[in-house]
Amino acid sequence: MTDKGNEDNIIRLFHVHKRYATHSALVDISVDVARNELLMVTGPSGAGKSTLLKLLYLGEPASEGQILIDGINLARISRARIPFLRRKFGIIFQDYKLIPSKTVYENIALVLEVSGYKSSFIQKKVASVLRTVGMEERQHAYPQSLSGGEQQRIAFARAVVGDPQIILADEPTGSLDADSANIIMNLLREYHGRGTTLIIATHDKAILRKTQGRTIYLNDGRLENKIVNIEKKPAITL
Amino acid sequence: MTDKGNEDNIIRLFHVHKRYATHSALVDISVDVARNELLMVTGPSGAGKSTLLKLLYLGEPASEGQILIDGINLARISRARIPFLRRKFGIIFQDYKLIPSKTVYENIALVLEVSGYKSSFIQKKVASVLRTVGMEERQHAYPQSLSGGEQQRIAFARAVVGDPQIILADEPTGSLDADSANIIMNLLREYHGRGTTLIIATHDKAILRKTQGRTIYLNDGRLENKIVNIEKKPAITL
Amino acid sequence: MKSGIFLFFIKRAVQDILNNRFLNAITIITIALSILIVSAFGLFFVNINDLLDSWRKGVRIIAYLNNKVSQTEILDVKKKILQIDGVAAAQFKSKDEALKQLKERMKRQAAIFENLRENPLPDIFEVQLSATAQNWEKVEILASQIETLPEIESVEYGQQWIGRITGIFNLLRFTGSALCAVFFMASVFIVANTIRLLFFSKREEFDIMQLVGATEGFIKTPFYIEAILQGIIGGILGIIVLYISYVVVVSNVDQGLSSAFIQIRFLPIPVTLLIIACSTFSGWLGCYLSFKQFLNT
Amino acid sequence: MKSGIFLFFIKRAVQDILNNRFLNAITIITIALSILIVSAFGLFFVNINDLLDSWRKGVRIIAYLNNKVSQTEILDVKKKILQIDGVAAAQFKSKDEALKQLKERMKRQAAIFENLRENPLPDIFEVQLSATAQNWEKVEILASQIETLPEIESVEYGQQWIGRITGIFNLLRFTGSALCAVFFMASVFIVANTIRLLFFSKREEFDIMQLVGATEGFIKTPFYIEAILQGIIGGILGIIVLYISYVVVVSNVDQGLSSAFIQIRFLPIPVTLLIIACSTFSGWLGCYLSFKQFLNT
Ligand SMILES: Nc1ncnc2c1ncn2[C@@H]1O[C@H](COP(=O)(O)OP(=O)(O)OP(=O)(O)O)[C@@H](O)[C@H]1O
Ligand SMILES: Nc1ncnc2c1ncn2[C@@H]1O[C@H](COP(=O)(O)OP(=O)(O)OP(=O)(O)O)[C@@H](O)[C@H]1O
Ligand SMILES: [Mg+2]
Ligand SMILES: [Mg+2]
Repeated sequence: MTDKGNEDNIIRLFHVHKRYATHSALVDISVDVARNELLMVTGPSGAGKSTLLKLLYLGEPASEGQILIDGINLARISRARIPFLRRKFGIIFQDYKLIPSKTVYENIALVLEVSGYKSSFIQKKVASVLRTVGMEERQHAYPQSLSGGEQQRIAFARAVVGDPQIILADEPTGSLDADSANIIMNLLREYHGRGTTLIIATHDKAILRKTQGRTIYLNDGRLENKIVNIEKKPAITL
Repeated sequence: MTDKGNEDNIIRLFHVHKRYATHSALVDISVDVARNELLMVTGPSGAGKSTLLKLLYLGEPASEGQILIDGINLARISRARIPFLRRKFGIIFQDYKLIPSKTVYENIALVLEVSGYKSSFIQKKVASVLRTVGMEERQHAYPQSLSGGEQQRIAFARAVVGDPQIILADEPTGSLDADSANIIMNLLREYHGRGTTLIIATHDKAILRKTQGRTIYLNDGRLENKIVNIEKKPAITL
Repeated sequence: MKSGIFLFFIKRAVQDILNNRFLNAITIITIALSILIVSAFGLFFVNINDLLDSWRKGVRIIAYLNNKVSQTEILDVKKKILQIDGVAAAQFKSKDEALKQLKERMKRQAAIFENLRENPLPDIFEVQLSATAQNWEKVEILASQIETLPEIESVEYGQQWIGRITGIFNLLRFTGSALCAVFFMASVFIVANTIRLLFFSKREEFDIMQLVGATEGFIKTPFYIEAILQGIIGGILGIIVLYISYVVVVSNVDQGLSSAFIQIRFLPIPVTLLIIACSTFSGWLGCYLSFKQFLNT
Repeated sequence: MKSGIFLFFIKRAVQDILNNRFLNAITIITIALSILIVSAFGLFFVNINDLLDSWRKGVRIIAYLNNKVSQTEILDVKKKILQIDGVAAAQFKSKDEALKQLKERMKRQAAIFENLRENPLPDIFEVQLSATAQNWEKVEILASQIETLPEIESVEYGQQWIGRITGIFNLLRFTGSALCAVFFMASVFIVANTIRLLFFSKREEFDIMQLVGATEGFIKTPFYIEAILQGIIGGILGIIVLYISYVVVVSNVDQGLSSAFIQIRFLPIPVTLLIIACSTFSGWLGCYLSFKQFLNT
């Protein structure tokens, strides 16, 4: 499956455009993400951060350009392969996307059931991930009865429970207080340490400052790579 | 309607409890909010901030204790009066609560239609509030096609379009980058300057630091009033 | 002012139908189908009824006059018969006429009549019954009433035939009406349930509207209008489809039925209107039940 | 392994039904109602058919033998008649028997027969027709075939009566079958539409499951099971309600119908099973259409 020449780049975008009926959300984006890289995507509201992530897991098709995930060209992937592509990813959606008719436990277990794991394994795994986000007592609650931050922690738990190759985290701490946010960010860094490729879309300055890794800056759908790096590097050394 | 003795307290809570089937979300909360006060509510994830706001607009009934809004006892209000109570409030919900089948324009106009304003007035008013949040070009878009931050700005626009007496803002800048957040916060302060009572639930340290006003700290459903004030006051003077 | 608000509500209802075209199309089709079922059965039942009626019209009582009644007394007898409640008409037939008819009817056995020296048949009255009297019990009572007249020797009526027909009549009427009622109720519930399923996807919208200060009337009115519109549109569609099928069926069947004595007719206008009214009511009911369930904050 | 997965899917389906009790109850009730409509009409139609059949059984051809046929030839004639295609039975009736019966039938005109010197009636055969031959055209052909036999003087059959009955038969059969078809299709669509409305509220769930890597099979299977379960449960419920109504109606009607010659029967088991199968199919169809629409990512 892996393309030899680019073995170290798990994600490659070549001149990717994303156009909606009324306007462009992404214009000519070319980015490579190395295996086990930690990439941060930032930019103002509506810049295209979420859209960029969406293209990677085929939440939407790109309008133009090529996207390679682990050597697979997304433009040419067969419909039947899409679920398997998506299992490479663990995604924290900006709006959580928890299934309202399933309990917290069921929402998280779903990811493992989908891949056909044994139920005894699923039980252990879900319990452990719920413990790490401090939500084990609420496992039988439905998402609507959780606070915003609790939902976000469940979204995190679901994203990581399958030990994915790539974690896409869209504003993963937007609803969390500083302490909870730190816990989540530390967990993400831990996964990164274990070899997971990590892409975090955020505009939280604190996270950008505190997290080691490359940052790309989107503005109005365009990549403004260099400017950000200059702006940020000193922030880290502060 | 106004209770003479407490004319200056538009919101009063006496020993309010909120219990859900499995646990308590609020325990023995007593707070008064003066007319035109700016009150900030903070606390960790799941502390009960959103629940506290919910009780004020009767999104849920309190389990125990008394709540007075502008002299009206919420425990005794007749069903028919509830809509009129709610029109006193402009609410930015943590999860936005935009109607998915209505466009941005329709979502905002709804607040004015509900109160029976003329359609020419509604048009002007909605256009102007859309302009202040920088979303006038997207007025015919549906909420799902907006970015997280854009949705939050629409939620803000809807909350303020009716010039409410009280604005309840639940994490009003959680999905916004620093610049947009500043714009929103400045707009909120402007409304405050014009006499609106403002309650902001947030765990964003930057906002807490930059915003003048009383802050109450919730933890596990309990008020820990003094501790916060001590912790915060110096932060403002920094 | 008031009419302005109402116009606004109608606008919102129509807009909502247009915004949710798929769901509304499915709802309207479902309504149309259940109305089609009810009205098709109604049509069937009405025509079966016509058929039975046309048969029942044939039921008559034959009253045989005794020999002593003279030509002049006949008008008196007729008057007496006509005075009996339930008698619609009475037609005199002389013994000669009767014999002629009998000969005709029994062509094959005509030999029997060749050796007759005199006409052994009596004069008769053929008594037709009014519509209300056309059931078995009534016919029996009438017959015995006629028989008590001194000028009448005896009466005859197709006892067994009437018994049969009456039994079948009753059965058909009973089960037909029962079916109509069942179909009707089923349709009302199908329509109402469909509207409930449709509005289930609106819960969130209802909730949000309540939270921004909408009164119940403000929320409900457009949805009532929507549900009622769907009921009307679905009902009319159902009736139109039925009418088209009716025209097609009738034009194909009537040739093969040229020998038959019945004419297939469409549902009478009042019934049609009643059906559409019921469809509308069902829409309203579905809306009512939905709100009863969803708006309890 | 495979059966384990399937069990898991069934568990998920049942759980989903329980989680969405209200929606599923409404769906199942709607399905039950439309199945009730179809099967109630089916029951009605089956019994009307029985009734018509029992009348039609009465159609027979009377063959009058000519005077020259001797007592010994009669068996030959019977054989010849029975050889004709479409004849089910032939019963000889001597002229004396015929006269006796005639006298009985015409009690009122009995005076006619008192003056007879000899029996003017012919011997006859009453010919019964096989089921397939019981329509007007066939009866005419058969009658003329019988008439060509040298021993037969003439034949008689209730021409007008058969004509009438045949026309009505055809009409009833035609419209009844058409109605059955319409009701059936309407029910399939109502069930399918109901399932579609039900699954419309699941769009979000489908989407999310796709996003976390569920294959289409994984998503669809439990919902197919759910839809099929609903179809089965709704179908069985509909049939049960019909059966209960049937028992109630029959026990009430049969007294008033003691004089009638027909027995109301329930739908035959195979038809019942077919109806439930169709209900199941409709559930499947609704699910299929839903997925066709919602899963196009
Ligand atoms: N389905 C869609 N149809 C039309 N426009 C869309 C759609 N999805 C996104 N957009 C637009 O594309 C632009 C980029 O959206 P995106 O969600 O990627 O922004 P973002 O960088 O994630 O912003 P935020 O920080 O507010 O979440 C926005 O202007 C948004 O309105
Ligand atoms: N409908 C409900 N049923 C049961 N528990 C609920 C319900 N709504 C809220 N809770 C619980 O009440 C507690 C307080 O919730 P609340 O939403 O007020 O927290 P919060 O302070 O707003 O947190 P966050 O910062 O994460 O939004 C949480 O533990 C939450 O799970
Ligand atoms: Mg985003
Ligand atoms: Mg909250």
